[in-house]
Amino acid sequence: MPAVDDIPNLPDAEFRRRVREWLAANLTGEFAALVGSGGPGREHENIELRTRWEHELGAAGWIGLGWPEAHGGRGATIAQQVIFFEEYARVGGPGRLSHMGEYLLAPTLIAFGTEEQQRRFLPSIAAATEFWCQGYSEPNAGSDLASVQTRAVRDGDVWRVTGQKVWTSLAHVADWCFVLARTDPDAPKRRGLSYLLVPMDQPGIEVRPITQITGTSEFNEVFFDGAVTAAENIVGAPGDGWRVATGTLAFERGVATLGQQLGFARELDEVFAAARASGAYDDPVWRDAAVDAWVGLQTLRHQALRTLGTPAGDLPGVEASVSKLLWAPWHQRLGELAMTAVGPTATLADGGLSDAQRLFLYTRADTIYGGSNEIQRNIIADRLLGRVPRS
Amino acid sequence: MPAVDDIPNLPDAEFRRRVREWLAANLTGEFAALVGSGGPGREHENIELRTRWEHELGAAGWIGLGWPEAHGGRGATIAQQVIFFEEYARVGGPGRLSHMGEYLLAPTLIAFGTEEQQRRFLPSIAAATEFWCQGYSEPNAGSDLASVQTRAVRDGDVWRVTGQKVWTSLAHVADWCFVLARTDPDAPKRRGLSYLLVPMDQPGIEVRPITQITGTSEFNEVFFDGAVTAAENIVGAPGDGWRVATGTLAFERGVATLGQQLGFARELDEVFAAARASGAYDDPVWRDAAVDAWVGLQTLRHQALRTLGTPAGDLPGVEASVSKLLWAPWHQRLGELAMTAVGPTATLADGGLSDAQRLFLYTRADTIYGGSNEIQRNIIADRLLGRVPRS
Amino acid sequence: MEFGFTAEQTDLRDTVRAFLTRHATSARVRAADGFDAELWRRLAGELGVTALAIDEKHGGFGASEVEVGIVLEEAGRVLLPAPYLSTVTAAAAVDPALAADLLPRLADGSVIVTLALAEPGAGWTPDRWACTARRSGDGYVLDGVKEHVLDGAIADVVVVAAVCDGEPGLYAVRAADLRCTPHDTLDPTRRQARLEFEAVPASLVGRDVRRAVELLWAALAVESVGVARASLELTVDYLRTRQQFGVPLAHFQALRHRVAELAVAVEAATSSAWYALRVAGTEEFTIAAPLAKLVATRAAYAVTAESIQLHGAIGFTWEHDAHLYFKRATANRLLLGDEVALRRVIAARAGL
Amino acid sequence: MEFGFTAEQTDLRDTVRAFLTRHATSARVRAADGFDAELWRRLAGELGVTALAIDEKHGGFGASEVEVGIVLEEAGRVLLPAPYLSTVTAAAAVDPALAADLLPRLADGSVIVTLALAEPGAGWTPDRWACTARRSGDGYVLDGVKEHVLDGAIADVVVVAAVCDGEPGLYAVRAADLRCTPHDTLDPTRRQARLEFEAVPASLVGRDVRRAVELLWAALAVESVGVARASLELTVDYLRTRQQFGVPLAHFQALRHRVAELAVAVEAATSSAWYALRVAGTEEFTIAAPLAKLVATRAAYAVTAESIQLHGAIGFTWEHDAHLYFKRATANRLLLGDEVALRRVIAARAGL
Repeated sequence: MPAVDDIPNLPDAEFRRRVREWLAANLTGEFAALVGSGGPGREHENIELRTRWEHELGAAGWIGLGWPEAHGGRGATIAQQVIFFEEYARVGGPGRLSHMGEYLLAPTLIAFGTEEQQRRFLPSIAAATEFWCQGYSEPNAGSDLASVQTRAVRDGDVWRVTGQKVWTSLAHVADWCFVLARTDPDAPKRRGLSYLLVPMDQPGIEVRPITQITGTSEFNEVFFDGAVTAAENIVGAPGDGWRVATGTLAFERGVATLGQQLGFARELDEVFAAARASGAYDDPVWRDAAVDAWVGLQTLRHQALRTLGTPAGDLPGVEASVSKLLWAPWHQRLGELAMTAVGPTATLADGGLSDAQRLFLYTRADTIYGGSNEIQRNIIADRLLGRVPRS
Repeated sequence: MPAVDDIPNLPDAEFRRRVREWLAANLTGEFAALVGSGGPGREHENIELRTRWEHELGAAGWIGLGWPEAHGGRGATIAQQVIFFEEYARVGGPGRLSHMGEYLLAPTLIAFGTEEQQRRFLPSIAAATEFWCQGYSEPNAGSDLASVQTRAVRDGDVWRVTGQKVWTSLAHVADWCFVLARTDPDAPKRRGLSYLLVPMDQPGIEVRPITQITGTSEFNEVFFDGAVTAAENIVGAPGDGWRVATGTLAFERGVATLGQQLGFARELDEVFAAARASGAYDDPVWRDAAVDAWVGLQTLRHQALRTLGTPAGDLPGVEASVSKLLWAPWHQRLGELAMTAVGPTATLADGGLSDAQRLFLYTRADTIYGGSNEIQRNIIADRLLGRVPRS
Repeated sequence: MEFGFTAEQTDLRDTVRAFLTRHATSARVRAADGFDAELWRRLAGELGVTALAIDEKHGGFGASEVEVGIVLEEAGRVLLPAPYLSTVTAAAAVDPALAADLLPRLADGSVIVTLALAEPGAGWTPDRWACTARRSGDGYVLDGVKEHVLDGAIADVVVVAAVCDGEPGLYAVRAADLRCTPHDTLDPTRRQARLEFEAVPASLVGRDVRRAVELLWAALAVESVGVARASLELTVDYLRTRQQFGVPLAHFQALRHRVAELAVAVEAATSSAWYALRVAGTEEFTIAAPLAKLVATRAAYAVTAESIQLHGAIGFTWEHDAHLYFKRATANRLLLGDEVALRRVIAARAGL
Repeated sequence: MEFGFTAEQTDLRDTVRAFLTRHATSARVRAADGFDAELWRRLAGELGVTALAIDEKHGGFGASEVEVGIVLEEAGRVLLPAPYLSTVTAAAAVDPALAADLLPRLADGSVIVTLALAEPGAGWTPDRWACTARRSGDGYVLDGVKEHVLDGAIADVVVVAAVCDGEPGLYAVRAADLRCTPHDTLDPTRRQARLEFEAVPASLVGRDVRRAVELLWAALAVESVGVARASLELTVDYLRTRQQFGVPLAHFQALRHRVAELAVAVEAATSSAWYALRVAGTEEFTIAAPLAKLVATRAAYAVTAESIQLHGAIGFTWEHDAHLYFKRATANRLLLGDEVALRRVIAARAGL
């Protein structure tokens, strides 16, 4: 039984001490300016300095912590991975640039890639010398991966990719993109897709930033116009793309959840602080709602611990959807609570958006990206009630 | 423009005075025992005395108040009908036995019936000498009228009806039932139905009370086993049943809504009183929720007044669904609020259900009968988003 | 009491809607930074909507709150970047007998006037306001600070709530005489300002300070109905056209039911907001106005938030209008008391 | 700390479920009027579930809260009409050093014991309880009134929270010595009683009164998880079989999405309830227990209420079990503090 016997108190004190010491020693000097940057709504900030910071993380072996040692990871326990997240969040470590590669592509390559692909790509992810972005969503597909229309055709030694992706975070800093593309237009929708690894720096690719409701641009549209990649840069066989990509989507919501919650806790603390400053804290009705948010946060943690501590299949199942439907709406309500904590002043934005406003606006996306609430409910309902035709 | 220019203050003081005087003079003596009886969860109480009370109401002309004078009504304005409801509720008038005939069948006969049918049935409804029940819902049809399976076949001078109806309130006191039955099994589902008027006192009909979650029996199953009715007792042509019945369902939620709200107001008052007694009233969080219930009640009233005051088509449209989706969940929440007002004592039921418990349990049905929440949402969505195949 | 609209009122709505549909386009609203002077000039001059509820003897049309409400609702539909709500609430708040100078200029749109009520730290509770008026010669002088003044930076005249010898009153002040700090705002389509007064010359134009708050509540309510209706229509249009899994999103029952519930909320909000306008001349207004503000801003928030969700990724972009409606709804909900505060007001006034 | 179950624990669950599925049928639960003595005798005797968490030296199996929790959850699934929750919380609340007499009889099921905590008007707040104990010879005598005592009318021994010289404690009292008024209850599957004590002989069996409340919170939480899971399964089965508009209800996306949300609530409730049991031996329990009670009873209420709605008319009938689950969920939610009260406890203990 895969028990997580060092959770919840995560008493791997030695590991925690090492993380803390390293962060204390390294998130200093020029990097001190990064504390708190690059989070939700601020992913566009300080890219150059954050790139150098990623190199430091990579050189110290913090990237790919949970990968098997055979693939250049440390084979860290889940608890240790969570400890790293917790400590990183505790010191306000900057938003990561390498996480698409580390948490989405790398597990996919480990599960589905060839040995050559693993050798070619994993080391540069671990060293943060190559960044990745995700090419799934499309203007006419939304959360429905099976409807992807971007085409790829084999042309001698290369694949030629044509189409448009949206909702692509960090595309402007990425060296590579893992792209879901239709390689067999005649096959059933899910069977005609392939999973391609495409270099970003080429004439056939144009990245256009999308300005979000925060007024900033964390996401992009990516236009592929005959973009090329070598024939061997396909993960799985042609036509396997849906299966490979679905596996990756599930990884996205894995162990990172627990670490994420420390960030949530810090945000909730800030909401309480704002309410104390505004007087909302003294309102029993407001406080009741705030305490309920605290209760919800504990439940997120209980859920994550239980999920990690009980057996799961080789590919994560509906637990990931349950987790997303718990945390995303919770986080969105936290954003609303932050606004009522501040009060009418929250309608003002002198000098740009406040933390409360950024939280409020940015959390609107939480229930949309990475599989919307609706998609997650479909997944859970399929499990409980059986699959039926959509609509 | 059909403005309701004497609402909301309903300043028809003369009419109100007449209603009040009549009620004060007549809801006395033996009828005084009826005050507060026969409401939700108590529809089975005091049937005999309530029957005599209905005769009094009929003799005084209070039944069919809003029918055109040509049909034996008084042609009362909407405001006057509301005033009657308000005053009736104010004195705690008993739950009505004649309302199925008065508010469901009579408008249907006036809209779709023959002159003979109007002459035969309207006077006995107005005099309360014949009571009616509604034969729509079936075990395998639920809210889906088009799926009705009860069959009727023409046999010489009569229709022979076979099938089962459920959710039939007051079937055990009714003299007649208006039944939706399938007369053409080969026609498209909505086209094969007919609207029949069937006498209840015959060997082919068996009424079995259904015990509800309150432990009481307001509703019944009605079994038709070759029950007969004269050939002329069909409203509209054979095959018109769906159209006729749909019209009647809409009437159900008409002007009665406004009067109903005075009952709601009295219930809310009682909830506040219970909270004062238990101390819940002193809890700002409870009181905030209770005030929101009060706000909701005002909104129900505003909605009803606006609906009455703005033009509607010949057959009510989605306004009825909007109204149902406002009042039924509101009433259900009031039931929940009543329980928290009482506190843990609300888990005890010495001497039977308390008013709070009865409200709490009975309101579970509000969102189911008379077109469930789901059906109402379908109706509104059809209007806004266009009809699509169900599921 | 009427609950419907006369043919003239329906004509007014059609005229205003046609004008705004044509001129208050998304591009123009976005470019206006909260105030499109040309749009305002034509609304006041060509359409004369600033004059609607002002008495004929003061240069107005002598219509009612209903006509003003129609324009406010239409203004909400397009997130009108012009001070209509500000001027009509100010016009309604002043006492005509005291403001005979001001009203004709309000009617012809030659001055922009706004109400200055809330104060830093004291919010929307009149009892806690500290702004004072002192007699000085024929008139008064004002001292204090006002916050969250809608359209405060573009107003020519500000109607300020202040206390003189323990008596609350409304005082007109020339914008040129006070210190104005314009705010950036979450809602980019309506700006606010902070105003500071130091011995600023003022004239008494009204006495009913509480009614001024109620008028703002009711105006924000009916405007929010417009916001909610437009946002719902935008969403419905999107669901009917956008395809997913091979069919329009409008085919998905889970989304259909949510849209139905939004429509119910909008209907209820419409009823409560318009009820408040219908009873604006009665004692009932003291409860109906905060209730309308609560119900309508809650509905507008629910609709505009769900609109983003139902639009998916595109709803989260700056270029799509969904966020503009969401931000206006958010601002209208937080300004002048949030839901909890309004319930306290209602409970106190209704004796609950 | 473990979050999974051992093979032995899974076996225990299977055994209990098989037994209860076979014997605690709906018909039998309905006929029991809150107590099926035969079922109880076999549960204690054949299955030995009363002995699970009691130390071996007191005749138990020396297992943990986890094993008890498994049985409680299964008991919740069938609305077990037997005093399992009462006895195991009483057994866990007493101090083994003081209750060495009682524990072996609790272990073998020869006595039914329940906790008597709440008082009329004072509810579940220990600080407000007025029941007193006085020394008398070797032992104590008790005076006071307790309310909402679960299974109070069938208990042989009652463990009563009382104050002696300012010190709270738990005192065992023989049922034969006190005055018991059985209540009819909204939830017909678990009865309550009011108990009155006048100089009733008592013996001190524990000191931690607050922990007694926490144990009841946690037990109600995990039982409510069972209630919620069974009700959800009932609903899912119904939706998969019941046809409407020519297809099973399970095809309707609006219903599918609601069921998915219910499943999410049940998962969260399971996690929080079991977390509380896992930390029952630590300081964290003081917060985890009320939190679990809040989260699990809220989920059970949501599921059982939606279950009636999703069943439609049949869900509103007495003959269908939907209402039994709904009533148990309602009772569990209102007893021992509702959500608002629990949030106050949590806020105070967590320093929020």
